[in-house]
Amino acid sequence: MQERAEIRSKYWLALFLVAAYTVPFAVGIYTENVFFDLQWLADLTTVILNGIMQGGVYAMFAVGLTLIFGVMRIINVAHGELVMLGAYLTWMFFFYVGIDPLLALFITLPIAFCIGLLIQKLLLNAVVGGPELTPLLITFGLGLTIIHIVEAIFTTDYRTIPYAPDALQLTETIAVSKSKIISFVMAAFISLSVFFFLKVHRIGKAIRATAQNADVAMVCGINIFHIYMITSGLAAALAVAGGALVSIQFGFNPETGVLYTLQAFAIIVLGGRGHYIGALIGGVMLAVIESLISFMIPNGTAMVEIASYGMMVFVLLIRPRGLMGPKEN
Amino acid sequence: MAQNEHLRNFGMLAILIIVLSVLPPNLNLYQRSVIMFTMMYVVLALSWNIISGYTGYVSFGHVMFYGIGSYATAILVVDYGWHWIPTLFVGVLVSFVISLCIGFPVLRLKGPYFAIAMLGAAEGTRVVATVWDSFTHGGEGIGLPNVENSFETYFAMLVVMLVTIVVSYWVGHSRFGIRLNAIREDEIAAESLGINSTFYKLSAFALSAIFPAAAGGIQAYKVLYIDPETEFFILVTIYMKLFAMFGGKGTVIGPILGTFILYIVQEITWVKFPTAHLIAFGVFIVLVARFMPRGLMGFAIDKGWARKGMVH
Amino acid sequence: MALLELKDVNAAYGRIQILHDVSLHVNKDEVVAVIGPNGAGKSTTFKIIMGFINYLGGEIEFEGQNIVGYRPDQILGRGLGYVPQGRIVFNQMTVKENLEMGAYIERDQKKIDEAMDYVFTLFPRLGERQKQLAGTMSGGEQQMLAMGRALMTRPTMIMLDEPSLGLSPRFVTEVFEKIVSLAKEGLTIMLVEQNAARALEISDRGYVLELGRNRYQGGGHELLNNQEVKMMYLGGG
Amino acid sequence: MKKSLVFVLGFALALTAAPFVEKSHAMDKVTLGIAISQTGRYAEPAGRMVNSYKLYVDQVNAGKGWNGKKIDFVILDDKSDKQTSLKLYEKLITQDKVNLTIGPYSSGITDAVANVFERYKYPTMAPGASSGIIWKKGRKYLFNIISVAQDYQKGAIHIAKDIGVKRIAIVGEDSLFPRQSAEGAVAWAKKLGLKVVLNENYPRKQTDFTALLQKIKARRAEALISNSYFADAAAQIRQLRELNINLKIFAGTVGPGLPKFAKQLGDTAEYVLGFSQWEPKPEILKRPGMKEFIAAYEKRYGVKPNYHAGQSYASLQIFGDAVAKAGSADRDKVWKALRTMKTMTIIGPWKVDDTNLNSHEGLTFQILDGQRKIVWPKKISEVSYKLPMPKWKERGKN
Repeated sequence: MQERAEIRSKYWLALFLVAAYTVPFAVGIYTENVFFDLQWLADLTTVILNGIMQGGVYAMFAVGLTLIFGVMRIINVAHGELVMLGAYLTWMFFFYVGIDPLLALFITLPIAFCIGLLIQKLLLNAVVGGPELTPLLITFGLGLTIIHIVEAIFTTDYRTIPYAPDALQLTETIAVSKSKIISFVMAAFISLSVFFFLKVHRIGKAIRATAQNADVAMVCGINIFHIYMITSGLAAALAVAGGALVSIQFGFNPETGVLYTLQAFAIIVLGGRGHYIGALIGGVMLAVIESLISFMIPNGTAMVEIASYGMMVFVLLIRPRGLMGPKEN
Repeated sequence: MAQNEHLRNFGMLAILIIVLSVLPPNLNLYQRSVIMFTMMYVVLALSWNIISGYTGYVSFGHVMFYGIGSYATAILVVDYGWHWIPTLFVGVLVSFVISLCIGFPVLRLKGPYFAIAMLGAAEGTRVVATVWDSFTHGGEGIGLPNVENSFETYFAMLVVMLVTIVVSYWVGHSRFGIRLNAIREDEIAAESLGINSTFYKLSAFALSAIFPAAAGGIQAYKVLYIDPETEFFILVTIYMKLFAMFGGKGTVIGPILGTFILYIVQEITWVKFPTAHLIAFGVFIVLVARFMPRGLMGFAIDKGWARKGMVH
Repeated sequence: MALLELKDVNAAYGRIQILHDVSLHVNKDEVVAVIGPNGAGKSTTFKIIMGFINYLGGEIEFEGQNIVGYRPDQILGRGLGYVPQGRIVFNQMTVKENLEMGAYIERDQKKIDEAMDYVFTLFPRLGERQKQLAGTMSGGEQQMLAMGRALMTRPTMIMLDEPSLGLSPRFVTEVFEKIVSLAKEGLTIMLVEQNAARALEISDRGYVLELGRNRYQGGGHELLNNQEVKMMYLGGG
Repeated sequence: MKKSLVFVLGFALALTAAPFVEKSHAMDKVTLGIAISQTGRYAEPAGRMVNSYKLYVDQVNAGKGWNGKKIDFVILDDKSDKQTSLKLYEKLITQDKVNLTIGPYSSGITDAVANVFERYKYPTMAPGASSGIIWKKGRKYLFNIISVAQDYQKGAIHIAKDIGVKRIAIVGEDSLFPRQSAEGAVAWAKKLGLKVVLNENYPRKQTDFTALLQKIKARRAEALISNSYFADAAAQIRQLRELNINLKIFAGTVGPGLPKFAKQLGDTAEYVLGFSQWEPKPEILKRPGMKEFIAAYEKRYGVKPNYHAGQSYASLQIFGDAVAKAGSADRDKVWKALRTMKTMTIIGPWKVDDTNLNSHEGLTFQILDGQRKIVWPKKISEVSYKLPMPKWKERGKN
């Protein structure tokens, strides 16, 4: 019985996703936004390619959120604020010290790791396993504090980092932005490094073990509070790395973090909460569908957010486990 | 609970009504506005409390119903020429129906998933309000005809607040409330005792959705200009939560007290310290959540200042 | 001197007190069984030793030193291993990774390898399935894995919580055989069992708990032959 | 127990009382009240306006004052939020009892609070609002200063027509001002016979325009009319480059006018058209008092004033003249003076029509060599525009 419901929900999810990806095309054809010529196909390819690369970056910071969730069952609402903080750190090193945004990662990531560690130690360690409202509120308050401190220092001005602004012409008609390619490669590299760390390293394995069963991890001699702190540190580092990669592509101001939090939510729900690879796939899928909607539906850019929220709510309803998440008991 | 205790509580309520009713003519416009908005947040905090305080289903998207209410009022007044009072009932009705439609699937989700789903639903509604140009005027917003309305809105909000308080009190003291509490403590156990948890959750959810709609409608008529960004502002949900939590969730007095204190502290501080106030606000949320999760009333009960029965 | 000693221990889940003045001790090289009906506080006794639940009072000493307030990893570091009830393994990890986790506090790779070899000789089936995901193994194999995992640090004493619960008869026999052979190697063992008769048979001494209080204690066979114990806990005369 | 409860309630009551202490102002001063965004999304442009206000008030107070009375300037922060702004103006008017008020920043907030000015008959200058719709609601007390949003793209579309562009795409943020600007752009395009191949809005936090720009390319648009603020305009021009999409014209509204636009984008910002109400170029615009204002502003704040600074300074100049003409700061007299008078400010002449609209004409500039050069209207142009924009590949690498 359980098994069959399980399989059925999988089919429903597949059906939902297929429908979600077909809708933009259908609406596009209906509203004459789809042209059947080579030029248009090239444009479509460009949009999808850009979407995939965008998704890589989204996925990277979503992975941080999914790690925290997996290990502690906490939803860190301040995750996006850490992304924003990462963008500002990168910007500071770029403008005041003159360090290349990518090289700056060597400095910003350790800083981020320590920030994550401290947040966990001072605020969250005591509330893991308690009522879920408490960490939600704590991280929310933390996010608000970060936003307004950054605002007090940097004002609400939008900032950008001019970095590799040119296009890479793949074919006659398909062009991809260089900064996106660099970001995507970096994001893939960082995500995969963390993935291998989790797979191979002793502490990485302990993180996975704690995620599966914290009590048993404890009797194995794992100090789960250390693990919590390391996880938070890693998640913060991923968020800040995400921020760095976002900062070389887009403008940012203290309020942009909220958007990334919501995006990361949608991604981890789609991919399956607590599932690492799921988050990576979810990130790319979400970014691609956003691009398709924006490209083919009239006034589509305004509806992009519906895609994220709609997908999030529907996936939660159809199959709370998402694409690859573990079964809930 | 003892009969005289009910009497005493209603006595306190009566005093509140009298004080709030005789005040307005002696106040200037700004003062009336401050009290009106305070009452509005009392309504919001108490409504949030009905679903999240009693059943433990923490909603991160209650601003949705507030926004629906304000849009109902604005659209009906501007595009259909209605008088503003009947529009409140339409807003309430729409909110009620939507809360049932959304609540039925979403309330199956547990804990943080419910919270996220509600957040998504609220943000989704905001986008719909932005995109559905022909009906909601999109991001341009809706301006209502200009009239002096501070007395009307004040008393309308007072009435809504009283209804909310009475309903909350009833929820807190009835079998209905006891069953909601049972669901909060252990839903599976509650079901095994024969409590139809879906029915109770859904009822609580719908109850908690209608008052914000009325409050939103009055607010729209008071502000006379609405747009999706402000009507579906996520911070409104956060205020609801914070005020209720600060006072003590799962109680009736708690959210009222929490709102009165916090809202007015905020009113004083932001004028003087615009940025510092917002930082302090964030820190304050963290501290309340971390060290005072049961709020002022919980604290008072622990200290023996207030009896448990009084607040439940 | 007793290796592990509990004196008048009181403990609670949240606000509900479960243990009332429980006292027991385990000497070195002994096998001690704790039996009793459901809700007697058997597993709770283990959990309070490992520091999982609220401590209200009493003394808990291991090797003559107080271990109250220590974290599980610190207690394990002192040489007290614990196999929780319900053969919980890390489902998404391989057999080998599970064992590696068992040796988490051991930093010396050589010692880990040795311990791994030791576990594989003890449980050859685990050796054959090193790469298999633990979640895909049978219940008995998972119990072996859980025990093997607890042995990875080569503790001086091990606590087994319901090792035979829910296993097929073949595996129940195997588990008890392993316990006996471990005891022979000089490992001190304390176990909680539903299958009280079987547990007492292999034990040097036993304790009977009821409603969170000490009820009887004595040698394994002594309890086995005690009429009252037989009546109440061993399924009739 | 009772004592403590009484204490808590007393404390709450004391707090409640705090906002209800009314202020009274000295009669020998004119109090000028404003609630404007010092925090939140509008903090940046609003901050420049605040700079100008402070400069003006200090200058007047150092001199003769308004009719010999010093100005008492009350400034509050609306957090870029409508509800807050509304409450704060109510506070300024009914609690602080200021003599005159100045409007907030942004069309949206102004539209919301204008009702209060009407109700209390407070003549109010609105240098922070440009959407014409605000004045189409029969308001009598809110005074427009600057050119309305519908005319922001007028120059750009005329230029497009001049260089032979036929297909234009119009995009903009989904809020009051950009939509008004888009409405104007559509109307001008229709008038001049250009085909609008795309007219879309995007949400205000949008940062990724890749798909939208690709869509514009797919529609074969030759010019992009972007009704945008800073962040979106910067992102769009940058992403056009990143996608190697070559258009003949890119015209922004508010964004390119900010000094940081050219500074942050470098050569990507070249050839972009933008709209400005005013530029700090006294030798071309030749408005009286301009030079002195620019010098004083630059001395005090270290940067040249932009048009936000200019128009807000002008708004106080108008108020000053009105008070002088009325002979006192009496609101009714000031209002009558404002309705009928004609005056000159640093941004140009000011006189309102029946609907309180001033017919200020803005200007269109182009960023050339990192500088904003006025290119339209012709009669005040500094240089002639360099369009169509060269292809990205052909631009000199520096």
